Amino acid sequence: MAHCELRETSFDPWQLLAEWTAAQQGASRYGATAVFVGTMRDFNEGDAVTGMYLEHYPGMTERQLEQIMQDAIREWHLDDALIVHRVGEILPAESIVLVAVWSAHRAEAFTACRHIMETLKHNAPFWKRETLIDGSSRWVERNTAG
Amino acid sequence: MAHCELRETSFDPWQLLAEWTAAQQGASRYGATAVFVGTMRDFNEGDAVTGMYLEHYPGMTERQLEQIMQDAIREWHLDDALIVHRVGEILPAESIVLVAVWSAHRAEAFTACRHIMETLKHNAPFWKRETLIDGSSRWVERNTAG
Amino acid sequence: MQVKVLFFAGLRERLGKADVALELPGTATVLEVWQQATGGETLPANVLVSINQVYAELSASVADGDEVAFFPPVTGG
Amino acid sequence: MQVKVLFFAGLRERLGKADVALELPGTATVLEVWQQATGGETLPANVLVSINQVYAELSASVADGDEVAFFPPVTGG
Repeated sequence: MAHCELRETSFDPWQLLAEWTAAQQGASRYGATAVFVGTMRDFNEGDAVTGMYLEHYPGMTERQLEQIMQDAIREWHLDDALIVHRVGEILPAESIVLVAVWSAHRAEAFTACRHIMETLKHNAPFWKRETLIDGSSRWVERNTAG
Repeated sequence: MAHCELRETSFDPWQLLAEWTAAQQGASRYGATAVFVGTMRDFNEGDAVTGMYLEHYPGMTERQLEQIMQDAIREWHLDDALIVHRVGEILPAESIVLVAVWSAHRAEAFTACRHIMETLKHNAPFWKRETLIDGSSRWVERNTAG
Repeated sequence: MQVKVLFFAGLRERLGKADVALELPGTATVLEVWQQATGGETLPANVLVSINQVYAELSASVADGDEVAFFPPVTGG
Repeated sequence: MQVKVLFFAGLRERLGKADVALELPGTATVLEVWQQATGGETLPANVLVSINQVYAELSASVADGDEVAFFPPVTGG
């Protein structure tokens, strides 16, 4: 069930979760779902940003996401997990990343979801290049602290 | 924008979030959304549970939810927040509670969402009565630790 | 003074009543309201109290027109 | 031995190449692969390294057929 995915086109994380849970046909093992969605902002470090290109390392990125997800499933005994990450050209207000975890307990759900996001930010080989309002572009040097 | 709500009928939290964010028409202030959904399980303390009745204190419950939400918005400078909580008769696999917060930063989003859930569990006047598979019912004595 | 007293959940069921309209002479604490409203029932150790829908202590003073509620530990979420 | 070398993001742009097919005599460490593949460019202090798509150290040994990648700090999520 647990699933990692890279997407080249924009997606609605809530629509995707509605479909995902509908496919489970009312499974009632889990009591807790924790979700994080990262959305592209139209500003960064004080500058207006008009677009973004997300480069990745095909092969290694998928491996890293799968490992991060499986490690979390084992460590927190999750019932299920889902990671979706955009690649390529992204516009402001579009979703960049979706992390969702299902667990019997809320503490495990919260902790696992946050851990997956932090580990993904530190380890998954993605690189953001921002396009500024004057048409210039720059690589984002580092991620913000979690 | 921020909104608290008690519901007497079942709801799809993801459909509700899809509508909520669509109504924001691509707002790109926030970069982070953290969501928690509590779902009714079909077992508790080792027993099969077939249904649940959620009693509340009309008036005080709404006040408590509103205060918990507004306190979190102030403390973590949230862009927006949403709390939806069921009351009345609930069936296994139905959503009991939805907490969603929107923030410029992921640390604030995670922390605020978890804090709202913990405070709600400790302070909001709701009481669960479970119906067991033999038709008997019992009040849930206390919430599990967070 | 007049005080509206409410009981919820298991406590409501055990006492066999959801609300009581009390008429009290002079001032009273929450604890005195409990004793009056229940006819001297033992107060459960973990009971929670609110005055006018805000959490309160057993020693708090109740005023004319107040709504006082007693209920078990909450289990929402 | 033959080694496939990859560069990503800002590092790829700065070096002006995305990949290099290296032919090396005998054994080599990751650092030696970098020097060979870039013609002796200075190694950025914060560069990350992988061998066969798994994170590795600069001192790690590279084997025939390995895929070695160099890239800046990651900024996904």
